Amino acid sequence: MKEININVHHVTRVEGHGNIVLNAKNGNIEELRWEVVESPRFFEAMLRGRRYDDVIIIAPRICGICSLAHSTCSIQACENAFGIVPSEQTLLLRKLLYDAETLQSHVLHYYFLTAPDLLGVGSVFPLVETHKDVVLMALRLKKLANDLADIVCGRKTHPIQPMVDGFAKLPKPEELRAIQKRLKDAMNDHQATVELFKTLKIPQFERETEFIALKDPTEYAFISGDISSTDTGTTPVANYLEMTNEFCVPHSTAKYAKHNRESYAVGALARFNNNHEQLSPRAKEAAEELGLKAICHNPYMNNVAQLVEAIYVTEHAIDLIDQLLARGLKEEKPDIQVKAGRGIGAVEAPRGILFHDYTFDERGILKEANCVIPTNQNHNSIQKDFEALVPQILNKPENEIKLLLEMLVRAYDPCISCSAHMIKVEFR
Amino acid sequence: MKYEVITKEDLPPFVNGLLSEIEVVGVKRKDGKFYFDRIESYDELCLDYDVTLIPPKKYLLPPNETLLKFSLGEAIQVEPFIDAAPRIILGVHPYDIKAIELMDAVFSDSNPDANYMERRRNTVIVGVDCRNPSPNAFCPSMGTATTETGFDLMLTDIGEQYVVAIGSEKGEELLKKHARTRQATEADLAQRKAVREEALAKYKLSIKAAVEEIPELLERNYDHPLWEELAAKCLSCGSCTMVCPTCVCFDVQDDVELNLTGGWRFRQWDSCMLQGFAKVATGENFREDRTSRLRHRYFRKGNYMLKRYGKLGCVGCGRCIGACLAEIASPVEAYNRLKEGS
Amino acid sequence: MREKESIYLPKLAELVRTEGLTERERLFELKLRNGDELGHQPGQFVELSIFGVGEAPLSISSSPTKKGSFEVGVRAVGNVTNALHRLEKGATVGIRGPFGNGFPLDRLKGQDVLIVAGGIGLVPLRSLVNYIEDNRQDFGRVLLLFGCRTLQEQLFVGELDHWRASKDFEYYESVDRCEDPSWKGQVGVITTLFPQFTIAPEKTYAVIVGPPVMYRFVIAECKNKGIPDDQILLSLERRMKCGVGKCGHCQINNVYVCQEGPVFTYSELKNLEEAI
Amino acid sequence: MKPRLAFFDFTGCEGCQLEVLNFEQELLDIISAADIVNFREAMTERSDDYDIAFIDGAITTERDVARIKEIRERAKILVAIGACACIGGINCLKNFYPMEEVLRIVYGESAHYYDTIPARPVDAVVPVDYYVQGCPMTQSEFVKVVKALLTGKKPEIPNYPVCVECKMAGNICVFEKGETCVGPVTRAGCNALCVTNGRTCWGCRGLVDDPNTDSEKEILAKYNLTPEEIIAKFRMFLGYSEVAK
Ligand SMILES: Cc1cc2nc3c(=O)[nH]c(=O)nc-3n(C[C@H](O)[C@H](O)[C@H](O)COP(=O)(O)OP(=O)(O)OC[C@H]3O[C@@H](n4cnc5c(N)ncnc54)[C@H](O)[C@@H]3O)c2cc1C
Ligand code: SF4
Ligand code: SF4
Ligand code: SF4
Repeated sequence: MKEININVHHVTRVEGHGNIVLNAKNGNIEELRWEVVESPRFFEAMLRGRRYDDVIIIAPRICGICSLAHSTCSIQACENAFGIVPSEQTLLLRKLLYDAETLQSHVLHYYFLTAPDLLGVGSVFPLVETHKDVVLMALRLKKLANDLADIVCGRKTHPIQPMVDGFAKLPKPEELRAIQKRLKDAMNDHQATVELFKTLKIPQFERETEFIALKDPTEYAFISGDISSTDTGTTPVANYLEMTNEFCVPHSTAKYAKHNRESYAVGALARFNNNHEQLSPRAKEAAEELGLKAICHNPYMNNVAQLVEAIYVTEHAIDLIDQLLARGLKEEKPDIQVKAGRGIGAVEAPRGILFHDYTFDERGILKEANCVIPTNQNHNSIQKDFEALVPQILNKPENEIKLLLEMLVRAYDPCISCSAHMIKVEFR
Repeated sequence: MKYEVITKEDLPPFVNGLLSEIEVVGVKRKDGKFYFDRIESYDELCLDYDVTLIPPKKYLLPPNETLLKFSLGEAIQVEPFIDAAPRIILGVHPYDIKAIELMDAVFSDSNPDANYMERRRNTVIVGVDCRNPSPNAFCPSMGTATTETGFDLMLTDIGEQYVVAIGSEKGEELLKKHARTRQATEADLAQRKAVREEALAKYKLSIKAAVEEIPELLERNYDHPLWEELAAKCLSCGSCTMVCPTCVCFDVQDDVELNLTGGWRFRQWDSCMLQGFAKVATGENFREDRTSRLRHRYFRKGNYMLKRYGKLGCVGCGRCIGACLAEIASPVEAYNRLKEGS
Repeated sequence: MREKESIYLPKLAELVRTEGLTERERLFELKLRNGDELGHQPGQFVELSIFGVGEAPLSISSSPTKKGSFEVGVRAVGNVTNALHRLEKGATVGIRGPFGNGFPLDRLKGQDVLIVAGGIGLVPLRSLVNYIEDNRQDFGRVLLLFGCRTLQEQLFVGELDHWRASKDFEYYESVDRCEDPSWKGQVGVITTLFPQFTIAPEKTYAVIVGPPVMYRFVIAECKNKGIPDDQILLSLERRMKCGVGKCGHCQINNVYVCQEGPVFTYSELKNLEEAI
Repeated sequence: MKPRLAFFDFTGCEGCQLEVLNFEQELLDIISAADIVNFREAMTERSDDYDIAFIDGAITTERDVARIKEIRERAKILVAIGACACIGGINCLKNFYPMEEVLRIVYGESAHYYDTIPARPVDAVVPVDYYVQGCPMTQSEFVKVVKALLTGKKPEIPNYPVCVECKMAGNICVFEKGETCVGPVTRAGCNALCVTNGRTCWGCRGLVDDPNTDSEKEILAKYNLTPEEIIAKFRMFLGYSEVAK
């Protein structure tokens, strides 16, 4: 019988560095591992001793791809610690920037990182020749998301304008109006993407598991609500440690997590599985057209869930802009009374639920930080998926096995630099 | 000179009339500071201000301006590029008008600069006398608190109305076309004079030397230890020159389209305070140390410009004083130190 | 007054010939595409554009007596100069100018001329030497002094041979260092040539072009020989962007090198603190 | 022959590679003028045959040291992109904790497994030809460097402080609002983006050559920053430079 030796050193088209190791002999799996090998960065140590207003600038540098999520989460943790309730305008703007974040990340992920697999090429670059219109559409959608982020954040990566209790600069009404028009036009591109997805062959594989995401009774949750599990229902954010139960494994510089079962999953699919009823009609329609039904246990369908969410956030942003324009934008000075204490921020990063947990002293200097990263929570799930999937495909050619494993990793949209950055340093 | 009077009620229709015809730039307020920007209606306009962040020079010598466009490849083609859309600058203080006169001298001298000249010709300057000067200003010392030249129209707020001095035919035409005015009386003009004198009393800084003395005062003190003392703190940040209405030095560079089909040549503000200003390709830097750069700025303002263009290179707006974090850019302090020391 | 056209608009010129001079210097022969003569004086310079790269001031190295085209000799040191070195025959560049005052031919005529070139300073001076050669009867004695660091850095070797042999000139040369045993000439800095000749200082004009460090020493030698300050002429180099007295880069105190210079008398310069 | 470009990431947030993918028309122009042969964040193919290597991320492990040396050997031109690669950036914050102690506390017995050394910029290990500063890298400067590489020109990168562009942008200086800024010693090229967008300059583009940091420190002290706060300010991005020591 054949011998399989797969060693994918640094999986490509994912954020950060991870390896896949599979050794099988005569149908026996001898070694099967998902390894995270990112250089550790000691972020919790880096944040220590910094004032809160530096913390919110340093924290987004955990990850360039979800910097807006880290920024929002970090700001929320500070506000939570100081007992600040931001104004309605601030919340609306924050949701708007969050729509930009989700759209930007999802479009990048399914067009630039995943689509090449499904179209049988190694990257988006050759598609410029073969699928020019698709590439132009992807660039257009990405630019739209980036421009929206620019308007609200001052930059598309590592935001400038968002601050604790407010924004350093407000978008101009004419900018909002112009981008709203483009958001409306983008619905056509989304529809075209749906059509394209219908033609792609998404691998069929299921493993029953638990899905965890934020849940808010008022809307499809991204930056508010409680923690919700498809197994156990909701619990307040303050109890996040009970949900995440992080633990270390020797072959990884990142931490792993588990809750009710041996593993759980977070991300677009987890959000869809928990909150699908709150999607907009068009997003629901797209889900149906693409055969995505809750509760879906095929991890490869995460990309479809991302597309559904991209449609949702586009409509949501259009709606938010209407609200902002109707209220009129006013300069608001942040009102920050620093005090000692602990605060937790929780948001849905594009790739799943994210927590920042800070403790400050009375001068607003950070004493302690703990950040739980979505990808950390998914590592274990990836490993368990591997273990369930490999026996089913062991008879396939080695290339194909390798591709399926890589695609699985990519489907999770892992953000490995994020996860490795959070090695906790304890000081005596 | 002819003088008219316009009431404060009649001013908005005048400005809005101008707006219907041509782009108008005026002074706006931002966080307690003032800046020139395009206005869409009279309501945005602020006529009682102390000083703007950046002088109106940005409309005559833009911070970044394309000079040429060219195509690359087999047959190279070049053409000049001049953006000189007509515009009114409304609410320019006398010292800034004096500075524009100096810019006119620089850019019309021997090799007239078409980009500047074309724009200047298409710019109408409506001045306004400064009633509440900035705490850093020292215009009376420089003889620039008021001006009788350099504007098309000049407004002076005399209470319920403005006296309008008519400085050009173009100004007169615009006033006739868009404003309801009456001829100024002796009494109006007397009041104008009084208002101007009242403002003079509000300036806080003054140079202890007479204007005529400054060039020579500097010349005598080329090697004065003051320059080194100040330069030790200098950040070489260029702020003093960026905000100065009489600083007009620029750098020129080429840029190309990424697909290399063409490109453009542009100029942008440069500053003699910056480290590389006088550095040449072989590495030689003709003003390598901060002291020589700092001294050059002071001398250019207080001596060289006069020798070349017959006008001093400082109009006493005090912007540099406010802009310099190291607190070393003040012409008043420098001249006074030299004066005291000599 | 209405300007006829942008002072920043170059005329197009064709590169008709290039020739390597040394490892770092090349000669470029250029022709204006519209057929015009450049119409320059020795000692003037042009602003040469390579579109997309930039513009650089370069002395005109050929004499105005040479018609139809003109030459520049260029050391590759930065963006424009390196790009120029990469260009091939037939390429298009932009030319503005001639700019600057040039050597004061009116004052030189009828007088003795002492030409002192250090290294690449020969590039502009070649224009004067060639001019003098073509109008030899207009000038008195003409002494040529050339110095460079090594033999490999000698420019215009063919022309040097010609001048060395020519009766029109009194020729002196030196190299700072030399390991080549076949070199029979002077070894040492250029000032070591001065003891080798005598001059009539009151009717001699010294014309000096070289690197900044050279000036102080050569001026001292000229003064030593009794040449009056206003008969010592120097060409200065400064950073330049516009060449037309606007950009401010070439200022030496109150003087613009591109306008009042690049050629100055020593009497003009000695009171300019930043000049030498 | 089209130049062959390769992108390599070291320790960082990958925001700089993302900024490359965030180009729109420019990205199409770049791929028509050059061949991208290595870009892990975006492509599967890898090649060891390249002309120009773009490096993002700081050097923080012995493995990194070996790898960057190898890349330098192969590349004709090496460009550092982003604060981590150009100046060490945020990563250097960890340098102020004793490395061995940190490792021992965190990993105890298995400390030897984790390979970590004080963070440093690329040019602390191998020579760098060009820099694209910023956190994330300034996109316009990246384009400038690419154009320069395509035309054989040395990119004209500002060697003057952010204040120059800040004034050109017509901003009110943050010191006037009672806040503080390291713009006066930080290399311009970003159009004073952070100040223009309502914040302050944090120094992510590195120091200018010959910065007057003594004067800057005096100014910060004059605006009531304690010596610790001043150091903290410089450590944010400039942890690798003398001024933060
Ligand atoms: C009047 C005059 C005549 C000159 N004649 C010659 C000559 O005949 N042959 C020759 O090889 N060199 C000459 N030079 C020097 C030549 O101008 C510089 O070597 C050239 O500008 C370098 O440009 P670059 O783009 O290659 O270098 P970079 O370092 O890329 O310079 C960028 C820009 O800075 C300016 N600059 C840099 N160095 C100088 C400099 N030394 N002088 C003036 N501007 C500079 C130019 O605008 C240049 O384009 C002369 C300089 C002057 C002022
Ligand atoms: S030197 Fe200073 S005071 Fe004088 S004009 Fe310039 S900015 Fe104003
Ligand atoms: S004098 Fe002041 S404003 Fe001018 S460069 Fe020096 S520090 Fe900057
Ligand atoms: S805000 Fe910062 S960068 Fe801008 S002028 Fe002030 S000190 Fe300089």
